[in-house]
Amino acid sequence: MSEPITDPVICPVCGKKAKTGSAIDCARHMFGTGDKPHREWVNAQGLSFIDLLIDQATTPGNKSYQILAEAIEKARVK
Amino acid sequence: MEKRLLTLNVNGQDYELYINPKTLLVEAIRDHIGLTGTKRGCDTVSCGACTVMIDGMAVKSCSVLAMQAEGYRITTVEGLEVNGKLAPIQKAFIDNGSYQCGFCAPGMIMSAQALLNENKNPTEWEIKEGIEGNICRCTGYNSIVRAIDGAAKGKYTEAKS
Amino acid sequence: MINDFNYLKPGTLKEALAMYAEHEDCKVICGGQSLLIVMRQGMIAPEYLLDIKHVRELDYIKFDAKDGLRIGATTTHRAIEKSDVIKKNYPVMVSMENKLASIQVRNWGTIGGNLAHADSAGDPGPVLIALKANIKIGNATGERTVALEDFFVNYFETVMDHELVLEIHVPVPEPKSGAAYQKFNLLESDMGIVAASAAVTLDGSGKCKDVRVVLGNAGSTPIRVKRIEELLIGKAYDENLFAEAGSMASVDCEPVADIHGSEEHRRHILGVLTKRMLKQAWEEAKG
Amino acid sequence: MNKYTVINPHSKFTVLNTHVHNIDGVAKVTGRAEYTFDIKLPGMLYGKILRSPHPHAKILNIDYSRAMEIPGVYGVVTGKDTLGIKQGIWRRYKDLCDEQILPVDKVRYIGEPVAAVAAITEEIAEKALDYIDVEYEVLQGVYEPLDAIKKDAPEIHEGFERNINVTRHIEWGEVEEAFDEAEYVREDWFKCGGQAHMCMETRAAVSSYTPEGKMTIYSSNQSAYYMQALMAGVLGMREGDIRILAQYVGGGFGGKFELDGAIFCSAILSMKLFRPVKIVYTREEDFIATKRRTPMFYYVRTGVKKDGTFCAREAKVFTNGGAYTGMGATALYLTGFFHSFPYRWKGYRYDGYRVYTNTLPSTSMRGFGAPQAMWCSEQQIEWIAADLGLDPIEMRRKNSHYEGYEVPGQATIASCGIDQCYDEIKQWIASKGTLPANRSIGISACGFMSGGIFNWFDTPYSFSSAVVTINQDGTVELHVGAQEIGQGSNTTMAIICAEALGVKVGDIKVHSGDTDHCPADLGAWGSRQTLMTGNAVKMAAESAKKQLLEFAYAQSGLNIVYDLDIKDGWVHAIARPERGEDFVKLAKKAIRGKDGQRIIGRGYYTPHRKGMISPAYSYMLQGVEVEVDEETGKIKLCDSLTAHDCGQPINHLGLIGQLEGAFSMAAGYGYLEYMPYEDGKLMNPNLVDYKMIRATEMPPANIAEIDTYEPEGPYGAKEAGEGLTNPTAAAIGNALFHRFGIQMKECPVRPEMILNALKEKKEAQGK
Repeated sequence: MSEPITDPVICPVCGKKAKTGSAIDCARHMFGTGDKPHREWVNAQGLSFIDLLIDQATTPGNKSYQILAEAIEKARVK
Repeated sequence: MEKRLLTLNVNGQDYELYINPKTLLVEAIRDHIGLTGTKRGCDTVSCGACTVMIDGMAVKSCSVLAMQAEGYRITTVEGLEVNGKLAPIQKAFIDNGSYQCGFCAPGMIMSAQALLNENKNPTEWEIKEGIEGNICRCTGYNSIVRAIDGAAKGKYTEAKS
Repeated sequence: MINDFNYLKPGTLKEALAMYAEHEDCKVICGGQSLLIVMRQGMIAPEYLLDIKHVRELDYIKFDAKDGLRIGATTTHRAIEKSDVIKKNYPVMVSMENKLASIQVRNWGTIGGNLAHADSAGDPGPVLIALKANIKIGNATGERTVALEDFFVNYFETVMDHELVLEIHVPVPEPKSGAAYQKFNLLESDMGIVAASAAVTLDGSGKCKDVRVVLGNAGSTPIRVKRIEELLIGKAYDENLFAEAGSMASVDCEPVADIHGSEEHRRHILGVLTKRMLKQAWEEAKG
Repeated sequence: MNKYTVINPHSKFTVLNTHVHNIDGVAKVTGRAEYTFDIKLPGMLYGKILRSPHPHAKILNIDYSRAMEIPGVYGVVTGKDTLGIKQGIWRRYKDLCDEQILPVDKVRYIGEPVAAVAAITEEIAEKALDYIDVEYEVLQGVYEPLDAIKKDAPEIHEGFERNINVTRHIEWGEVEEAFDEAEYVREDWFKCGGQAHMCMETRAAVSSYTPEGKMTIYSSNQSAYYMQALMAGVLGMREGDIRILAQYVGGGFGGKFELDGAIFCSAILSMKLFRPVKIVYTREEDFIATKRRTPMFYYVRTGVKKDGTFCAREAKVFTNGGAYTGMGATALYLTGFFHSFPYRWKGYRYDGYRVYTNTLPSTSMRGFGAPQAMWCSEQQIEWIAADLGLDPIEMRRKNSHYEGYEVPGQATIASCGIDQCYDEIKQWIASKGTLPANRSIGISACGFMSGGIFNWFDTPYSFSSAVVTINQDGTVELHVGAQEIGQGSNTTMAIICAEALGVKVGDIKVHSGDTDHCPADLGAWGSRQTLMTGNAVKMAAESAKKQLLEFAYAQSGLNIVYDLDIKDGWVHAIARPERGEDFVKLAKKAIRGKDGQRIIGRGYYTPHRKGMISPAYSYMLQGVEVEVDEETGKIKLCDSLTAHDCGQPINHLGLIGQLEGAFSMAAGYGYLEYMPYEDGKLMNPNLVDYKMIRATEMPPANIAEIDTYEPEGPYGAKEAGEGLTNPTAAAIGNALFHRFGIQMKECPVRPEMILNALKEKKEAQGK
């Protein structure tokens, strides 16, 4: 199991706290919401929201969520 | 096109109608005579919701011109009940839960009654064949088969005192 | 919606023929079980509709041990199915009729109407052709009899030239004859996706004296597979031969693909049915 | 014929838990029941709808002047006569409200309404359609989700990139870690077909708008309140000014609780013409223009240990959403959740994508995404058991839910009878002995919800409400918003009310299907009414009963330690049942004591703190015996047994009917009901080419009912009747695998597919 999170990640777009507070949960939230502001934020990180989404759906595993989670972490550090 | 006068005998009553000859029997029964118990569920003689009895035989009333039914005895679901007393097949349907939404029930009951008219002791398979022309989307048919079987065995016939 | 038409209701055959002669754009209705559907779809919109359902002269089933079976055109499917004389002499017709459609349709629909409609998926065609039936047709100027095999011309088209179906004649089966029919469908009394009928007559030694295989919904008309006749006549019971006959049937047909099966699938099933029906008819012929 | 057994039956009830005839029986078997289809109002006009022949096109112009010249034509409406509001049932999410029933500028599927005519006869209205000239600019269409997500695919709705309509993600546990623990991983792709609801009564409505600004609508629907609220939205009216009536409804099955062309167009016509307007769909219209079960593509990866312990599962799903959202968004969620059922997964991940295409919109249908989920899940589990050489029943059993299990973050299972289901099915299979060579048995497990707890409809009302009124003669009026659609809702509610009040079913008159007189209720979908409305009815009846008992106490002079109760119309002290009073006499006195006011009890129910999905879950395991003709590929169903846990059965007669009926629809989905499309056009929109189970195809549907007690349900009851649509297709698939060794990836399974699979198997063996 993952470590307990002391500094929960909040969504950089809408400020929603992810369920467990992890960046990957935040990424799930962003994909799940998928509205214009969230999509635009992802695209602004140099990623393609829609390509990540389609990759997530057409390849086994969880790669797209991980990529987005990394981007969220990176944006937090900034 | 020339409108035609015809007399239809429905449930023992003569009705005089003045109609376009293309009028289907089901339209005459529902729209002209006003007996709306008989339903319609398709346009391809597939579903059996419009089944009535013509001289005791099950026929789909959407597949017959009203003009063609002149001179026959037509029975609809409304004609089974006598003075508020339900026919055994109707009681059987209630007792076995053989309808749900009820939309197919009038046609189904007419098929069932017609089967019992000509076959007093139908086998399970004969019952199924007898109602094969009627679609029921709700019940899965087995409760209908049980009802017809029960009615055939006299379970719903009142003893004469 | 059905287009408007003028309705003609003759009381006798003579009247019917006269009325039919009088009106060119006239369609004949009997049971109407198929006709009213296509009229509702607007595919047929005649100016006159001639209703012969009540022409009682054409409602009969007669059997004579020499002449065979004669069925009037307005005889219902249900009457054929319930006829003792047909059950006894032509059992395949009863089993075919029994699965022709729902009981309601069989109660009102007629044999003449069915054949005149000339639906390639119709059940009586293949069976009656296998039984070497003839059909009597006619109009006010005269009557003629044609072999049912030659009656169907194309999808929904027959040799009739403004004529009515009057009678179906089925010869008396020779001794040691058997016939079988089966359609492939998904529901018990549904139309056939494809169908096959076989009639077999054996000689004294149990060899095939005569055989006919007729396929249903395998092309624009019922298809008689003559190669099978050449293959089997003179031969003894042999299931390998039936299989070979099945292969011939799958080749000698022209089925059309639709959502219920590809052409290849239909050919395959026709082969299987042919094989099975030959076996069944042969066994019946053995008695 | 059929065997019905109850395992662990309870006996403490008077009315409940017996065989009760449906209270609408006489009306339905005598032809008295009046459906929307039968309604005729004075001055009524008949409406017909002109539909798009194109799967994707811009509407440039509609000219109906020629139609107006036809004698008998009263009026025509187009999108321009509407407020142009994009509506949808997911009202909380504006993006998903994407459907104008009469579109203003663009059509997105063949059959979409474009204009509607009202005339003095149906025939004239139909003829007039030919005289409406519509100018289209035809656009490129796209029909399959995997094509629609491609970069160069045409855009169906503005702003929905790659045509992705909704996405859904469900996940619990550490999925990758759980896969790492697995010793065997299997991946499969599946395809699940659509299915038509095929209600015997097609969509129908009669709308009547009057000059004082009030609208009355008779409509064949599953939720009068939804219709009222949705119509208020699109017409710009207040809900209270719209009355929806639906006393008898000819079937629903998940297809009749969104707005359809019949209700919308009749209302718009009526508002324009101030005359009642009736629209009844033909069977063909019902097929091409009323939504359908959602077709799905499933990718499933499952990891297990060699001993059969389930570790992890991942599913990626694309659904063919068709042109609009409808209830499809919910189906997308539920398929993902029920794909995990009824098993425990350490790690579970689901990604669902609903994709717009230029086909008939897809939506909820009985089973609500779960039949598709089980088609994939239960077959793959069967194959895994075979791959590992394990007993498929025992493997399922050891991984199944149990009472008290928590689906991580999703649900807590308060009642679960699945373990006994395995015993029943095992026994049944054993009792069959050796089957003939052409027969095989397949099994499939599943679970289902008892109503959804989600509120995307955004209603401020309780999910269910009920009012019980006791009259001075002891008769009882029960008002519910629950919708009777044939499932027996009114009877179920009458039974619960009678049980709670201590009277007979015959004493109760049920009022439903009328928004003017019945309380709001979300209606008949998602298997919610028995539990939710049932709880509201029980609460209302208990409240009324309490008022009566208070009065009885006051006049009895009994020591307050005594408890009073009512059974069979006899109000009495429980400890001394002979001391009591007749219910009718008491009611009369109590009403006098209330200054003449009738006794009224109110009840309501909204689920709280019940997880993400549903307050309770039913469980079942089904075995189906299938005969296969290996030369033709034709299959026949020979026998079946369903072992089923719906908590406490309310009415056995109703339960049997629900389970048998669900079986027939589910079996149809497995091998008959096929909806092929070509360039966006449904190829079999009629009952000749769309095949359904008929009496001759229906096998015995035996039932072993496992009684459990669901604490959240009224008297311990939970879902029955919808869940059983889920297992059958997979059970048929498993039968084909079990004996014939073929793995069917696509449903419905048609003979040609079976033959091809048998051929492939033979070829593979030959190598």
